[in-house]
Amino acid sequence: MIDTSTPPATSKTVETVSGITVRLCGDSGDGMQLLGTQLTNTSALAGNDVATFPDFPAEIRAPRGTRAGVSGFQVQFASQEIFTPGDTLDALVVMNPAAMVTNIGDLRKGGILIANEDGFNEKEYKLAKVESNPLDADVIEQSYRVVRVSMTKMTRDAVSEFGLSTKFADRCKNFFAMGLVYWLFGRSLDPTLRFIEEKFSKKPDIMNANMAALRAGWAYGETTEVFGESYQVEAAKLEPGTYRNIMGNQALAWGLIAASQVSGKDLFYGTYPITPASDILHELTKYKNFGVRTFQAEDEIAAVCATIGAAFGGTMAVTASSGPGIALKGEAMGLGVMLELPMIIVNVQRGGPSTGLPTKTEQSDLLQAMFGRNGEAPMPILAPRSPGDCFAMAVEAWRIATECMVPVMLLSDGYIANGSEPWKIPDMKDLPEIKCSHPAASDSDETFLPYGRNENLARPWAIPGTPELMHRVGGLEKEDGTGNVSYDPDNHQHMVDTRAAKVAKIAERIPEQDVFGATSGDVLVVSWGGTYGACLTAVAKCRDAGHDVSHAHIRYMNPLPSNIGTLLRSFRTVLVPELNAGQLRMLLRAEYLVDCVGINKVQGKPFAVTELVDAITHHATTLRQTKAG
Amino acid sequence: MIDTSTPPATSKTVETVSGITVRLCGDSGDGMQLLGTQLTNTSALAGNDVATFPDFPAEIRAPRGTRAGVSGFQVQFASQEIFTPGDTLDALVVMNPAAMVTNIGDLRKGGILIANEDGFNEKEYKLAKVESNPLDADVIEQSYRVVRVSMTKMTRDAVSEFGLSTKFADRCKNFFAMGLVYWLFGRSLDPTLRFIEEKFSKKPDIMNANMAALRAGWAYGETTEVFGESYQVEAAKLEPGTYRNIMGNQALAWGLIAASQVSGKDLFYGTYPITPASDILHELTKYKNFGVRTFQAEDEIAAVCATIGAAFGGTMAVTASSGPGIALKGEAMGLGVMLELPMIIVNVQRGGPSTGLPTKTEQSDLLQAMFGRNGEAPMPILAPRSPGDCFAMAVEAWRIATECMVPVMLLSDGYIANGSEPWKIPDMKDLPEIKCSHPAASDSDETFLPYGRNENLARPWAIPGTPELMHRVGGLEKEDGTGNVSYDPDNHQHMVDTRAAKVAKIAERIPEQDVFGATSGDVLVVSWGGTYGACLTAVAKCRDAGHDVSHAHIRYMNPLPSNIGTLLRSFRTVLVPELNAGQLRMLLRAEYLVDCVGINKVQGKPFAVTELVDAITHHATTLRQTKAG
Amino acid sequence: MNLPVLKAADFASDQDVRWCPGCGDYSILAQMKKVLPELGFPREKTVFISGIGCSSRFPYYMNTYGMHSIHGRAPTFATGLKSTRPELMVWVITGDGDALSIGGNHFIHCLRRNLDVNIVLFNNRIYGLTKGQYSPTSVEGQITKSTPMGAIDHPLSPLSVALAAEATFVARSIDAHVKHLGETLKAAAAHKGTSLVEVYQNCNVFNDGAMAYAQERKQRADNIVELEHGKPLIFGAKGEKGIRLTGNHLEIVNTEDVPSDDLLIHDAHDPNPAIQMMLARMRYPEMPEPIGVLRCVEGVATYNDQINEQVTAAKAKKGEGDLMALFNSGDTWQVA
Amino acid sequence: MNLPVLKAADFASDQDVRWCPGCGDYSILAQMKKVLPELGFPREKTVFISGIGCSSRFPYYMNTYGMHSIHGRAPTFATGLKSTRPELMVWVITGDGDALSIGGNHFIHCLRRNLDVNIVLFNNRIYGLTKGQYSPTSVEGQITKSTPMGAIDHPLSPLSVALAAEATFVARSIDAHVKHLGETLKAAAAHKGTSLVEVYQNCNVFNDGAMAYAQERKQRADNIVELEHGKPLIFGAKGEKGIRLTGNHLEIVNTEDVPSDDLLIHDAHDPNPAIQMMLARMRYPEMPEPIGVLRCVEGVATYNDQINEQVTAAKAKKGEGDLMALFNSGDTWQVA
Ligand SMILES: Cc1ncc(C[n+]2csc(CCOP(=O)(O)OP(=O)(O)O)c2C)c(N)n1
Ligand SMILES: Cc1ncc(C[n+]2csc(CCOP(=O)(O)OP(=O)(O)O)c2C)c(N)n1
Ligand code: SF4
Ligand code: SF4
Ligand SMILES: [Mg+2]
Ligand SMILES: [Mg+2]
Repeated sequence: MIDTSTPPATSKTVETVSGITVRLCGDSGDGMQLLGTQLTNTSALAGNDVATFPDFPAEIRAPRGTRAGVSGFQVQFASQEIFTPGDTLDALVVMNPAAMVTNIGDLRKGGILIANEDGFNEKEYKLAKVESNPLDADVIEQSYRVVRVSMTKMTRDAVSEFGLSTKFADRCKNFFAMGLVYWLFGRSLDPTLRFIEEKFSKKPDIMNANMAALRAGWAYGETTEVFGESYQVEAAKLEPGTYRNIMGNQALAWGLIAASQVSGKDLFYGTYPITPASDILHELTKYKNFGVRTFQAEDEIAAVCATIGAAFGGTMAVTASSGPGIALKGEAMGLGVMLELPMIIVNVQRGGPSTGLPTKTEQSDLLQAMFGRNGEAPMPILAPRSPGDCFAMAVEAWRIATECMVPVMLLSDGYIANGSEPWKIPDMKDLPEIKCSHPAASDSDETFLPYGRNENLARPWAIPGTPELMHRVGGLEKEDGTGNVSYDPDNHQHMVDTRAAKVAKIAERIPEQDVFGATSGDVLVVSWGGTYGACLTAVAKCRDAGHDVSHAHIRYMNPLPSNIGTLLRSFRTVLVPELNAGQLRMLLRAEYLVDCVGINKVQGKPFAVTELVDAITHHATTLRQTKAG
Repeated sequence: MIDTSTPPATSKTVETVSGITVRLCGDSGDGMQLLGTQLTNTSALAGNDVATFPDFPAEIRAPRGTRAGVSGFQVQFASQEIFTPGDTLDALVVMNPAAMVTNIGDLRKGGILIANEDGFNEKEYKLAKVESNPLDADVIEQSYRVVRVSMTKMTRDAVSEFGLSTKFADRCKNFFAMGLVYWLFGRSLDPTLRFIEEKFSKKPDIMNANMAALRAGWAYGETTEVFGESYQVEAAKLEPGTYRNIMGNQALAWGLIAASQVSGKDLFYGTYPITPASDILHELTKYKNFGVRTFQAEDEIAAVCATIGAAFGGTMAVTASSGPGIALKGEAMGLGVMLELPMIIVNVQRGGPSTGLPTKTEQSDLLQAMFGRNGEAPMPILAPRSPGDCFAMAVEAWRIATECMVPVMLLSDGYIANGSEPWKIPDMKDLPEIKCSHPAASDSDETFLPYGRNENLARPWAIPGTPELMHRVGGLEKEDGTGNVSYDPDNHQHMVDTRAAKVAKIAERIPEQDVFGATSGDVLVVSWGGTYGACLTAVAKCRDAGHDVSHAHIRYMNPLPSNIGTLLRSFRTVLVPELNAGQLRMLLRAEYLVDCVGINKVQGKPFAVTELVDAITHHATTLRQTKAG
Repeated sequence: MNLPVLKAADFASDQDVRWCPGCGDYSILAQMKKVLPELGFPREKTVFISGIGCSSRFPYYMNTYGMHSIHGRAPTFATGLKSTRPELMVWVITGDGDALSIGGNHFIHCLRRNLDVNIVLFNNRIYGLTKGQYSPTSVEGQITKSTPMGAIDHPLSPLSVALAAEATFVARSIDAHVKHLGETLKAAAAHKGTSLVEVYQNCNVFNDGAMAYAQERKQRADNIVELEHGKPLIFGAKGEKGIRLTGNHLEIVNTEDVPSDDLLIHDAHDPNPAIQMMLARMRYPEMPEPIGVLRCVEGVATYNDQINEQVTAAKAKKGEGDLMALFNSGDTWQVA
Repeated sequence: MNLPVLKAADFASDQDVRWCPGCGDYSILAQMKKVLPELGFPREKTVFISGIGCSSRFPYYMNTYGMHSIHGRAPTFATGLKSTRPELMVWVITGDGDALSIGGNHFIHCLRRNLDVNIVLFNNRIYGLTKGQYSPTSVEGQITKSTPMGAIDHPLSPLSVALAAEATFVARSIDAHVKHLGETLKAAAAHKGTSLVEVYQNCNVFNDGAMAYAQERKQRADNIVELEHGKPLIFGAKGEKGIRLTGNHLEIVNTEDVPSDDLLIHDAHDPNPAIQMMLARMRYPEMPEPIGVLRCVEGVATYNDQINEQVTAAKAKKGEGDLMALFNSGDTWQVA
């Protein structure tokens, strides 16, 4: 842990603002993701609340200089609690024309546009498919505070003493840009200097050059007359505790490890790489000393089946994928339901259908999670609402899986998986207790019933190696109690009912749905998954504007919390914003017969707060008019 | 075609009845399925309406003599139109104790129980897990007309002259039983004699023995004093035309061939064997001279992908499976949606989840058909309502697939797949016209747009081999018009909307929902798939009993016919009987916000008419009381 | 510790066996029940995992732990189980369709990983459970329900494919040769790494006699050659025929005509699979088909050992994982 | 008919090529565009089908018909297409993960069926598109994003697996050896039956130089041996080394020390794959790795020919199918 550092003193005026949204864009090779991550960490360390949105091309190295090759990273840091990376930008940094033309639309009127002037030349215009220098357009000068900086040249100068080739010298220019941004927003250089030191410790020339570039960028801000003032964002008043910045996939991985530790189980993670789930594998495989075994299978089917095999053996077993891979797991998930073994299936959703938009976010796999299996095969489904919440929901998934002996589906999405936020480090003793018990041979005198049930309708988790409890499981319908294969009609009905009841009963073991705002009134906004931040912020804004709007964000998708029906019926209008064509809406309508209205967007992008504010306001206003009229 | 034959004259009294339900049960090796099929055909040839329900063990040869090894075949034949194989039995033929104890429950009070006495001995009691001869129980004698026949012995006598070994002689006893049944119900021996002649033409001894056994059975009925009278069922008044008996899977296969012929296309059928879909493969592969190519793939994924490959090449392409195999096809079906190519995916549903009850029927894959893919991947879904209707719906599926350039799902089930009914042979010119056209290079001067659209929102089916129309398709989101890969947010929204609209628009190209009974009133029964017969019969009975009940049987599951909403809202109660936990009900509730009530049964068995009558009556009566009160 | 001495009957579960009378599966079941007690391994540490097919009902009949999984995937369940519970003895039971059609990929990957499990592949050259369609081992031209004009796929040899995947133990036996079968199963159990045993199994209902040449007492002497490590390849009722390696191929010779030194001496332990691959390709009627252990190479690392060794190594190097230390690693800050 | 003479540029589609600068895929694309015009086959009858991976973007860049399908399944789409449209020339483009990991089973089954398509397997021994996890061809111990302590799976050789599946055409080439690559692609196109061409392809981002021993001008003479049918196996910068078959294995000899007759003469047409299998198993650094055509056996029936011949035969025997006759076959009756 380090102290919240203070930036080097500036001699210019400092204006204090409550929050800043900035986007850094350049070519995929320009290191924008690194830059964004550093700015995020530094801001978090300064005590700001932060939220991020990385957005990069589908290609590994998309063609240089083209629009398709632009990589961007947006971060909002603020002195109050925030829940989204922001809609419109206060500042935009662009390294080349392609980055500028594809992003300028999001810069607010009067916002700061910082451009690497050296990246604007004929060759680049051609690559970006623009006729001439877009910076020169009158409308640009008139709408924004344009700052042209000769970054490449100044970086070369700054690093000349280290004798790097031009190619390597030019690679330092992202640190120059970073230094300038740091100056502008009063960020400390220390965390990034330390980062550079660690990362390049084996290449001292490059280390020194990057440090010099960073400092040069800062110095440029301090020196040049272009900037009259810099901005400062004070620390946010977050709940007391120790914080760190965390990404969604990382939090999910850590949550799994934490669950394995509190339940006294080793963790088996069987998976097949797929965007945007692969980083969970990359993260988990680092922690073999926690008893984590990762298995990169030959395909998704092998991955989920190995997971079932490990669960049969008594291990905490998890598999993960994204939409197309989850589709392949459907048959085996049905077996998991039949075997009544605990395990977790993670879906980090991406744009669909088919291969779709693999690097973009979407919430369109909820119905697949509910129904993507043959026969009546119900499964509990949880959905984290933010990067940090992935931790909590991973633990929760394992709690439910073991308490009820059932495979649990965890629905994350690309937006929260790759996004990050400050995360209050939990105390181990605050984590829920997860008791896993396995019957022993001597537990009872009676014949062992592998499909006997407890009050949760859970069967015993008897594992190979236990004398006398030998039994066989399988995908054919089984007789309740004995677990023998049974074609008996009444037993089948009973088992279908029991598997459904077991999942339905979970509603008793999860919290009631909480609401932001009043629990009855004009408008209820019901959301789930990664849209939490945007919906909450939008509802808050609408409430500030005097509308009677509340917000319920569901994290337990199946079964739904037991008070949802009452809640829905307590509002005159229920709005369901989703990044799909209306999947939760359909479930709510079917279950509660409430005429929920969808706000739907399927563009591979998260909601902008303003979009939601507009939609909610529209409905709230219409209602008020109806009431008045 | 043959004339409706008359049975050999009997000298006993003949009572005319309107219909008979009989079940033949014995050991799997006893040839009950053959016997049932013969009785069905003979009855159909006699002009009766017939409906059948074969029910056999999951094992290839289940252990002899055990309850699990019992194989049964139920047939109802009647002089009026019937839609189910009947609920309770008028007659039950049992070859051994296991068959008796597992089936006696369905015999109506006073019904005829014919038992092969020679199959009742100590060894068989043990195998059947009964203490003593179940025929001897008082309750049996009191409840039924028990006829004990020494079938094995009499068969041996009848065939002795042909010098068969005892083993082969005993195999003839099912024909003896058949002869007796034929006598009892006034059936002609001719069709079965002819069948024996053809089937055993190469083994004259066996042929003669079987014929002798059949005749001996008939003679026994005529001679023995046990039977005072025989029964006769007159020809039913069906629509005029030429009829044949047809099984569901056979009708489906023939429908596919017919569709391929009327659309001028060869048929490619890519599949992997699975119960109860395999018989479609077995049937189709016989018709290579119709240009049918069957491909038994290495798995279901290969099967559906080969189907997509064939569709890309311009062939009529079809794949089929049952639940677990359909689960495996989910990912590729999503690609099919993205490629917008015409093809048919058949699911012959069986008991689930997982391997479930592979030889039993169920309707539990409707939601899988709707949502078992990642992302927003809508697909039209059709469901035949009876064995013969499989023909019509197969043709219909291909019509919609080609008109709208979309993969179509056809949901059959084990009950109609293996069931049979008289089928009026259609005239080729009554089949819908299906025009498949492929653009040619010269069609237009403009650049070819592989994702350009017509009024159905269908794109052109340009096929490899066509000069100048070269284009690439794939699973990444594509730009409308050009079909190029596109990550553009607005285009993605547009394409998701377009794919949905294309399916929704199909509602314009399908008939409105028809109703049996009034189009508004107290109770509407809404059903789909193989429950048609039971639901229709039950509604008819309730109407006869004076209840205000109507019936709408849906064959177009997605999109639903455009008048469904109005219809649902025109009744005070909507009942949805399904062999699942309420899948159509959920779709209707979500779409129309009508509080549909489910009548659900998940027992691997079809509905009994009485069950439905009871449930409907209950609701109708409650309603009347409410109205009155 | 003195383990109780078990008998074959102790390995029988309480479930009725439901194969067709006369099916070759019975004999394999009987041998398994006979062999397991001889291994002296605790029943409760023994697990049978199968896919789907007639053969795959096997686990239900064994009084051990068992899983009747889904079609083609048995090796993958075994991978998860054995990787996390390496002390268990895991058997994979599969059929020719299960292992080579839908499950072909898992089969290869299990072998290349050298997961320490024993795969018993019941090869009846047909799909039994689904009532008689051809399988990847059906012969060309075979008439089945799905190939009324004859199968047109060239058949796969499970042994060849296994060897190409660098399998460390590859063997073949026959349902009817009960003694040989028992010995082969024992050898498979003794091997560390994936053991593949292909068993010719008669499906008397849908493919009766397809391998009669190898099963029937009268014919088999001429049509199969029994491999024994270190012994020359000799067959025929009176040992009158032998196999010789000539250049790049194997040929049948008359043992009277050639010196016994000239005969091919079977080397199951040779890490170079060249000859073993030639043996795997010997097919009736041109050549006798080999039974016995084609290849048994010890000392190759197993997947389960290695995955667990990495955990041990990581713990040794970094110490047991400490959650709070992990959470607090890197940059953190305090809010008061 | 006089076909217009096409040039490489005619085979370029209008899409921007989006591989990383320096990726080996560019060179394979260039060779394909160069070779296709030489085949003189109509563009519109040429189809490229790929799975998913960096390599699988290939079809977008060819101005022919194309399908970028789903991961691992390309051969199955090709099966449906080629079985129904045998007159098309179908190329399957795949990667090491696509073909051997998720797609391993389809790969084998395509080969065993001898479907007349050409499979080009871009082997960079890594998952490129998903950013650097190990693949089934990654070497043991390889450190990747998913194997920080080293890969523990034993790698698969696509050539061995193909030969075990009785492939009729098996070859290998290298992205950087443009001429050799072009020739090999041409040979593949000329073969009737499934042609497999493995191409060593450098992924300069995630596995740079993994096959430098075979790609780099300086090293390659010692590390690869170029196979030519009927020619002895000689390699080394000055042809100073050769390969000899001794008993059951191949060994490196000094060409000066042994008579050239003793060297192994490559026989790509030998239906017996024994030696070809030995060649496929030669691995760096112990042995030079073979490039060129390991096996090319003509005259084996193809799946597409046979499936279509059965249709022709059925029509010849039963006449063109008559629907009304079919409907009216068997027992029917009349209702008036
Ligand atoms: C996903 C899936 N596809 C298909 C089936 C149907 N099926 C069950 S077993 C089987 C093949 C059986 O053949 P084999 O593996 O040779 O076993 P055998 O019955 O001959 O012992 C098939 C196709 C299934 N159960 N699941
Ligand atoms: C069903 C499914 N699983 C996983 C993925 C993710 N994925 C795409 S390509 C790929 C592997 C690529 O490796 P390779 O085939 O070697 O191709 P390369 O990129 O190296 O050319 C994976 C795992 C996917 N698209 N679909
Ligand atoms: S069908 Fe064949 S393999 Fe299956 S149980 Fe019967 S005889 Fe055995
Ligand atoms: S990631 Fe590797 S294989 Fe993929 S395009 Fe880049 S260099 Fe080529
Ligand atoms: Mg088999
Ligand atoms: Mg690769």
